[in-house]
Amino acid sequence: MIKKVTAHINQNEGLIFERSREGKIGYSLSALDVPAVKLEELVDPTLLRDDNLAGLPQVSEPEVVRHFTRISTWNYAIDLGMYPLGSCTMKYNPRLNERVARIPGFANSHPYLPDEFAQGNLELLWELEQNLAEITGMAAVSLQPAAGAQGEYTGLMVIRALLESRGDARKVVLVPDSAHGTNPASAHMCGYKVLTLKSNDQGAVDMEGLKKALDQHGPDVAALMLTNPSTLGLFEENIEEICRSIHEAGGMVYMDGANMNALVGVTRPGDMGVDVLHLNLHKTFSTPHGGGGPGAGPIAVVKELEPFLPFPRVLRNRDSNGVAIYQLEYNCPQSVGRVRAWFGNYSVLVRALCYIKTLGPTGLREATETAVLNANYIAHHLKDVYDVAYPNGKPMHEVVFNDKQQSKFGVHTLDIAKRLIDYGFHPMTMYFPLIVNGSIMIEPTESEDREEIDVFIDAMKSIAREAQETPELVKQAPHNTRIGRLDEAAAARKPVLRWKSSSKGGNAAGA
Amino acid sequence: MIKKVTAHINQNEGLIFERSREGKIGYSLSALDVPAVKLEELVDPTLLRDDNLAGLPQVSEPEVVRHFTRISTWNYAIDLGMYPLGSCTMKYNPRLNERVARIPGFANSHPYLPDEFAQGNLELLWELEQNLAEITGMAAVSLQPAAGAQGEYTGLMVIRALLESRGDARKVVLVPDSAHGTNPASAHMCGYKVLTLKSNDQGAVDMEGLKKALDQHGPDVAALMLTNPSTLGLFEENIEEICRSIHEAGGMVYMDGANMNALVGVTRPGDMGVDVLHLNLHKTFSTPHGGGGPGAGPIAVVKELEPFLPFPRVLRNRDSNGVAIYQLEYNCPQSVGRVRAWFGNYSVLVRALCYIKTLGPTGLREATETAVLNANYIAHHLKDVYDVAYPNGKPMHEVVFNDKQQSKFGVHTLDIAKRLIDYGFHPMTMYFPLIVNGSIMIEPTESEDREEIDVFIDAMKSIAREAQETPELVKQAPHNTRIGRLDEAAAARKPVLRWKSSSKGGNAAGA
Amino acid sequence: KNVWFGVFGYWFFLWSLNPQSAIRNPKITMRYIPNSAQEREAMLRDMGRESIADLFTGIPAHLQLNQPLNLSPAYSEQQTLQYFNALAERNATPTQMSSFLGAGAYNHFIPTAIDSLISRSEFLTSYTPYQPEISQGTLQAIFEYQTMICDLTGMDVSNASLYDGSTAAAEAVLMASRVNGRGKIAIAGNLHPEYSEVVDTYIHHAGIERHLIEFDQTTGTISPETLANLGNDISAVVVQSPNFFGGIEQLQKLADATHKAGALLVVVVAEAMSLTALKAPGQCGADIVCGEAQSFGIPMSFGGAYCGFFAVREKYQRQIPGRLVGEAYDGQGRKGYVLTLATREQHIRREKATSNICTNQGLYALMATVYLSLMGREGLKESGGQNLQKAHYAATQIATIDGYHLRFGSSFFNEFTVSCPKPAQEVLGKLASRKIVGGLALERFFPGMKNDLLICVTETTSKQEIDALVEALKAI
Amino acid sequence: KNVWFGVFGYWFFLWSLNPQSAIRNPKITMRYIPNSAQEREAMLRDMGRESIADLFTGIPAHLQLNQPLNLSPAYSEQQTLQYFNALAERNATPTQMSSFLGAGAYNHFIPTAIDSLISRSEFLTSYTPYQPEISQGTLQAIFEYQTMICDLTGMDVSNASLYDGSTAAAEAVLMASRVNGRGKIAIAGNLHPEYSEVVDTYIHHAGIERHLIEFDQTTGTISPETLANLGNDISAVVVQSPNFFGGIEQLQKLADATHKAGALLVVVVAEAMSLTALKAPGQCGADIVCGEAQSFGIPMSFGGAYCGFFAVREKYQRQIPGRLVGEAYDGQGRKGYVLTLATREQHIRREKATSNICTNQGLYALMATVYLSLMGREGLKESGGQNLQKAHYAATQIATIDGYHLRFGSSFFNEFTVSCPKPAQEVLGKLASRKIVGGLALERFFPGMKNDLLICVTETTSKQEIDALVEALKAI
Ligand SMILES: Cc1ncc(COP(=O)(O)O)c(C=O)c1O
Ligand SMILES: Cc1ncc(COP(=O)(O)O)c(C=O)c1O
Repeated sequence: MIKKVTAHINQNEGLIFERSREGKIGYSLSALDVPAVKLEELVDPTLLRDDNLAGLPQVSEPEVVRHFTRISTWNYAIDLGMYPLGSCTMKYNPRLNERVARIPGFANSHPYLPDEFAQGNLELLWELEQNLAEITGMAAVSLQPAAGAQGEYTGLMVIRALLESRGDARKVVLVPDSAHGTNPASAHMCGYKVLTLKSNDQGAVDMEGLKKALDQHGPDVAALMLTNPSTLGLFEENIEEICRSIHEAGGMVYMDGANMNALVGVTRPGDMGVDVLHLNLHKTFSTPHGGGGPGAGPIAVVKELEPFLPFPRVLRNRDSNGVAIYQLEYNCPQSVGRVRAWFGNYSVLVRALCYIKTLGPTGLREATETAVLNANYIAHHLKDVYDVAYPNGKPMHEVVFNDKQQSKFGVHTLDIAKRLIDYGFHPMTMYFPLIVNGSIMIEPTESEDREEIDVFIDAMKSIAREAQETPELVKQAPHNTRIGRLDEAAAARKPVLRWKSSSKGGNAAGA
Repeated sequence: MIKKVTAHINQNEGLIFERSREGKIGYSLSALDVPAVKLEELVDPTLLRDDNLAGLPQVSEPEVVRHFTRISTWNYAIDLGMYPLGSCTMKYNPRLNERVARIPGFANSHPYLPDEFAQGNLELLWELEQNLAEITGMAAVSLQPAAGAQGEYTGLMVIRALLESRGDARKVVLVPDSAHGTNPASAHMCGYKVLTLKSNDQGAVDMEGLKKALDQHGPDVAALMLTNPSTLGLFEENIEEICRSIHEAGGMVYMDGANMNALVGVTRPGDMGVDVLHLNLHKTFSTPHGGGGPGAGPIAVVKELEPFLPFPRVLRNRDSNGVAIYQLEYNCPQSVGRVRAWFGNYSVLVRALCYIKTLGPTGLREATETAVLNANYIAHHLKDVYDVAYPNGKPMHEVVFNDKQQSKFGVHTLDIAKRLIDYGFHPMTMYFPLIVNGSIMIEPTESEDREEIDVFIDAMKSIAREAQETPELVKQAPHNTRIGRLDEAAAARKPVLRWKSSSKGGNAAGA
Repeated sequence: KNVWFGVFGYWFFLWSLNPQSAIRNPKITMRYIPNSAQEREAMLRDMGRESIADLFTGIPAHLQLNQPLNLSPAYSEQQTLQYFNALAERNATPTQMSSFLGAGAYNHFIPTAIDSLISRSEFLTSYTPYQPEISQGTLQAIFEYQTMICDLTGMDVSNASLYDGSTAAAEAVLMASRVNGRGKIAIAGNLHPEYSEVVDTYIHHAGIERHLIEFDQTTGTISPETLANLGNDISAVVVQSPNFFGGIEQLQKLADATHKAGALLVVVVAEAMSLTALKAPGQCGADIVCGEAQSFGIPMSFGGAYCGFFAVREKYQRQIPGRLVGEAYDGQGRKGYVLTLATREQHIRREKATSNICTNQGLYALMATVYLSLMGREGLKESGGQNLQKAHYAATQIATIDGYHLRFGSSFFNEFTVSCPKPAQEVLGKLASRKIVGGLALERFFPGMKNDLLICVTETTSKQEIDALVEALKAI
Repeated sequence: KNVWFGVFGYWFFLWSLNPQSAIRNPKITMRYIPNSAQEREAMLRDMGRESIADLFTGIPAHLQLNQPLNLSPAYSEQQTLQYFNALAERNATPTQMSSFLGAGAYNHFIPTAIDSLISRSEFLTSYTPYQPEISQGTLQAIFEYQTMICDLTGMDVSNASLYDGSTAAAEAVLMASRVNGRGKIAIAGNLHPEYSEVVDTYIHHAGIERHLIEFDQTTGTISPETLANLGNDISAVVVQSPNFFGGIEQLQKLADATHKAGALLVVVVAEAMSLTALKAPGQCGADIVCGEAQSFGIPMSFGGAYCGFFAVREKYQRQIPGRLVGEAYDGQGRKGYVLTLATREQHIRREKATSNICTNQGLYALMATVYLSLMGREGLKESGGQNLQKAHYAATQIATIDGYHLRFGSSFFNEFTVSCPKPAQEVLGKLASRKIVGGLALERFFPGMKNDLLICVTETTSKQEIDALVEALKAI
């Protein structure tokens, strides 16, 4: 039985453009206080816009508020319920972080303020770097990367720069077949040839395969990109040996830190032999996902790699009274360069530091432990109903099942995911990692209470029963949403990617 | 056809108490920084609490956020759609007002700050008083009353104080039968006998009846309480004559200003002969209704009544440089006294001034004109489908119908109201004023766009059709909400007014 | 931030206000009004009307304004923010001057999540929940509020809020008189003076007479003996605990004496935080417990809006003023909440209603509910304990200063009265120049207490601030 | 507010941090973690596990930390606010010092309603909309965003956002090379230097070579003649308009010259507000238009998070990096929106993806969408016009000062370059002591431009501020 949701009226709403009417306004600017001059007299008229901005809507403020409020109610959100999205660490986004990020001294500060007028910002950056270095056990941090993928890209460039500085122009990056798609994509952007490593029957790095790859390509292997815990939620037990063999082959170890929520406060990549890793602050450090960003993907590196980090770096000096003075250093001759303008997604960085300060060392560990506990609890209660992908593994912050049992009745992972919606949950991550057929990847995070988790377990069990008894019910799901499964294939065939005044509104009146 | 809403999943949620578990916390206070001493050593132990606050819940912050976010989604709101609530003026609540009310200099200021440290607050109060005096055409304003009803009560006391100061202890207040319930209730609290005036066949004050009442009770009539426009949305065309006759009889005219949204910038009660009126800032001046308050009900009075206003008053003086200095005056010997602690619902007053400053004289009039236009537009389009209560009247900001046509099919106002919910609207005001049988009172305000109004008109027409064709459909409404009509009679018979740990949760799992 | 700096910013702002900002394209609508001038024309045409003026013919022409209101022209959004920021800069807040003011408005810590939740459109912009099918969010929250107030006060039934603590006290007096038909009320002399003034206002026209109960000059509290000879015309005894001087009253003894005279005991609580540490008045025999819930997550905001609470014994539930939410079931047996016992209210009872109150403090009751949920049992105990301990630390320190001593001997929660060696007003003036708002000089309400200062210390007051106050008192 | 005052407040705060705050009842859980210690014990028992440590046996014991991380102990909520407020006080904001900084980050007015809307849980705390049935809010908003970006740039297809303007420029370069397989890129010398640096980083390992297009020393713009002899190995010409010096480029002519060489024209727009007044690059022949949308309602926030936009001609839609939202229909024919053309992306294409970008700037694209909706056609025109007029007023006034003149002769929008009679850095230092941040000294990026100052004036800059700057320049 569905316990978690009930159907209720929900407002329709067209596109904002469909509300547009001549003469409506939603803004108010102060009147021009300098002498008004026609623009044509100030600027070469051929350079001026002549389409009257016809495509932009004309709407009033109450309508804009209503428009976005209404459409917001079509979304699921963390504040509405659990997001069992494996690999995504959808944890609670503290309101305190939001408030702090909006403090005018942060939000209204210009990135080109002279250092002496931005001491607060610079100290904040410095402090966050120190904190992340301690958490990861690494020597230095760059906060510049805007998200995990850019962190990967930057990290690989840093490795490449070190190797090149040694005159060692290696060309290959090893990527396990279980890796996230951004790993090979980033390696490729960094000019590397990607060599896929097959996982062993435990879903871990196959030590034989690794050895073989190194035997074959050793001198050309720049790096191994490893996710730890792996995308199966399993700790790489051989991590030290892996690092050792890569190092022996003259390569570096890049760790995808997307799963750091399993490790913070318990163990540190720096202690394992990892050379570079990125963190997803929008996962582990609770900054809101915002329907797709912004995130932040700082990288942490060992001492040897520090000179190659993106510039500028933040330095702390002391004046003659011993007072700390923070300073941006642009003179970084070995740096890989900039990967974006200015210093990173600053407003996200502020939130992350706020989170760290709020939890402190004890709270950070408590979060990790609880995240792992919750995942194990789910694994324990679902293991008889869904096949665990790698049943001998010790799940950490997430657990991966497959749809083998359900497939017998023609019900696949996608169907289970969609049926979860009817049960009031966001679907789990599906079909990732690619090495698991019909992967069902569940990460509860520490933000869920046992009751919500129990309801989730019941829902999953109930769906398993339905798969057997009423498979069509599952295959047609969701049934209780304002819109059903959309034909994505048709959408991709003839993409309509923008509104045109001739087209009809969506999600709107008459839907 | 229902165009405005679609059914969609909506989260269930129990009572906050049902989430309570030992050891959960949702707060964080700084550690005690003075030497810790047992409370029993500081305070007579028999005075200390000994129940461990057992009734209060123990929950974490994410759960509190999720709890209130979920239950919020069960509410209708202005930001989701039109509220055709006659007499309630549910207009758009500007976000700017909210921001301004939260400025720390306002929100964190203590009411006993010495005047010199509260000049901003005092000037704000003074400025709002001046603005409201200008808008109403009155001489002086008190911002103290917390809502309309308290404004009525205060206004009547002011009248009574004036009369008593003349040695004229009158005992009767005339209240039209169309008045809001708070009018007689306030008069009663002020120690007056309420004499109900029957309205004439136009819904207006019956001049004959008034004359008769004055002939009979004249010397004992302290005041007439008049709503203008009346609760039928009609301007009292005889307002001047009414005021004159009351004045001639030695009484005063109190105007219920709940309907000022029909008048602001167009006409002023002070120019009509009114002696006192209250304003509902949470109606006319856009402060949010908040699911039932807070409001603010300032009163505006003629010069003669000023000495009787509640104390303290805000005064403006000038220092030797001509700089304005604001000051609280407590020495008001003729004052009726205080009607509440401090100076009124200050945070609401801030919002109201923000609204006035934002609209300015032109915007205020534009709002009034548009509100009246929108109501007339609805009246025009529905007049053939629903019977207008007083068809000869000229509706201003609201229009009142009755359910006579629909009653023929057994469908009554309540049913129409509930059916509107299925159509995605909040119901209109019903069964008020009492003089209209099955009253259907509709006030769109200026905040609605034509399209929303047209959808509303269509919905009302459609319901009228349904009343005829499928009356049961209407009588069983609403059909699309997470909960149906509740048995209010049973609820009142055996009231359950609080949760007890033995009772089962509501709106919860299993609903 | 300097308060006086603000003045200049402010004048600068006034000077910068450009009157031209009111000049706007007449075809362009105010941004809060969706229907544009063109749309309005079209609507008029559709209705067969000529002009907007046509719609106003119900108002006699000579009563219609023929010029705009004499108000400042519309401010742009930026100007509006500048204007209000400039005003706000001219107030002192606790981050600028450390403050020891209490006396009915308390600077407690307010968790950030509260504002974010109560700002949700669905709470902020919804109407009074008369339509339960689309108002269950507000209704359930009020039901939770009522439950928490009952638990905190130790009473059976709480209403959905009243305007503030002072009007709650006044309503209690009116209710008591309704209940037992008696015409006299006994009011403690250490009731918050503004509450006392409001009660006076409310009873004035209700034909209720006031009898003052003097407080004991050594303890500052009401001695049970003063109630020994209460007449049987006394409808209720109204006491505040902690009282205005901060002292905790012997409620049980006062209740016993009151009940002996057949009167009701009304306990007023101006500092709701005290309920987290002190015995619930309901446990001490109170018949009505009412007061101010501002301490529960509501900003001080210069005295309002706040949230009056009001709780009674079950037998009085149909006499309670204001709204009540109760459980109800729909046709399918699903539980929900509704406004109930409406027959007490003015909509139906008109002049016979239990009160004239209509709009109450809904959103602020929600604030309190969120606050109490976040703080929870542990947080409230910790907060109450900290208030009590810090206040006692401060009191002890101040009492060691030459010439200063505690005015009264009674137990207190987070406020206490100090006698200074010179007029309290003078002391405050000197503290102000050291950026300390030292408390409230009591002379203003109690002319005999020229040298007495009411000092409040909460969990937000740091030891450093207390120590700085002590140092300052020593130095001046 | 004095920036230096903040320093003391800050040290005071550090001093006041009480290390004891980390001491907490071990049975009491961190407030963000719902499952209490007791509940966790119960869950362990339920699973037949002994302790939490049991769950971590997958991690070799010697790799596990046996002591807490060396970080400051948990701050209370109040301490956290004090800590960050103290930091923030040490930054200068435009309300404290009037600022003429632009150069890629602009101080435009941000309507209040934006933050209130994007703060709704349903937007803020939702995931990337991979599940369209419960993500239509985000999807429709992105579809609206894409439409607005297309309209503003004059292009056919916009993606759902990239990290920022600089990475958008870099992605454009990579895309151009994918499209035509050419290995050289021509980059305008007046491209934002930081964008230029980012492009350099991105092309370094992509095997793309960089060719610099010098700007004209008198106009500051790219003269179309410099493109006359473009080699046919040039994949794309990248120009910025308005360029880094504020000058507007002759895009149509640059497009013609570029296309003649068979290359693509990439137009970078670092000041998106310019699109509201200047001819759309798409109308001038651009093939890719990309840049920074920060000007549309996004706070400056020390350089991020911002919102990179990216728009192309329809024929390139399958080459675009990043996410795209398109229309789709369900089985009942109801229209909705989905993420589409995902086969370009790394989830599916892995190393062959059009980019590695995954998480983008969703919420900030929403901010821009709300901004553009509120401002609308009229507001954007008015804002664009005001920027242009005020900047010209300022430029004219400054040019009248002895020794100061406009460095370049080209048309400009809201930024312009001034040559000072002494080193710009020195001028800025003097202005700073008058509480004016006078702009950006260009020497830092263009060593030859020692005396040149880049000045930005927006609709938020008041005439008084401009006049004060002029007076200050005269005086120093
Ligand atoms: C394992 C893993 N690696 C990398 C990424 C990419 O991170 P981002 O989306 O922040 O670019 C993700 C994000 O989903 C991930 O799950
Ligand atoms: C006509 C009229 N008068 C008085 C009132 C009472 O105002 P309040 O609810 O602010 O006390 C109302 C409120 O609904 C009303 O509509």
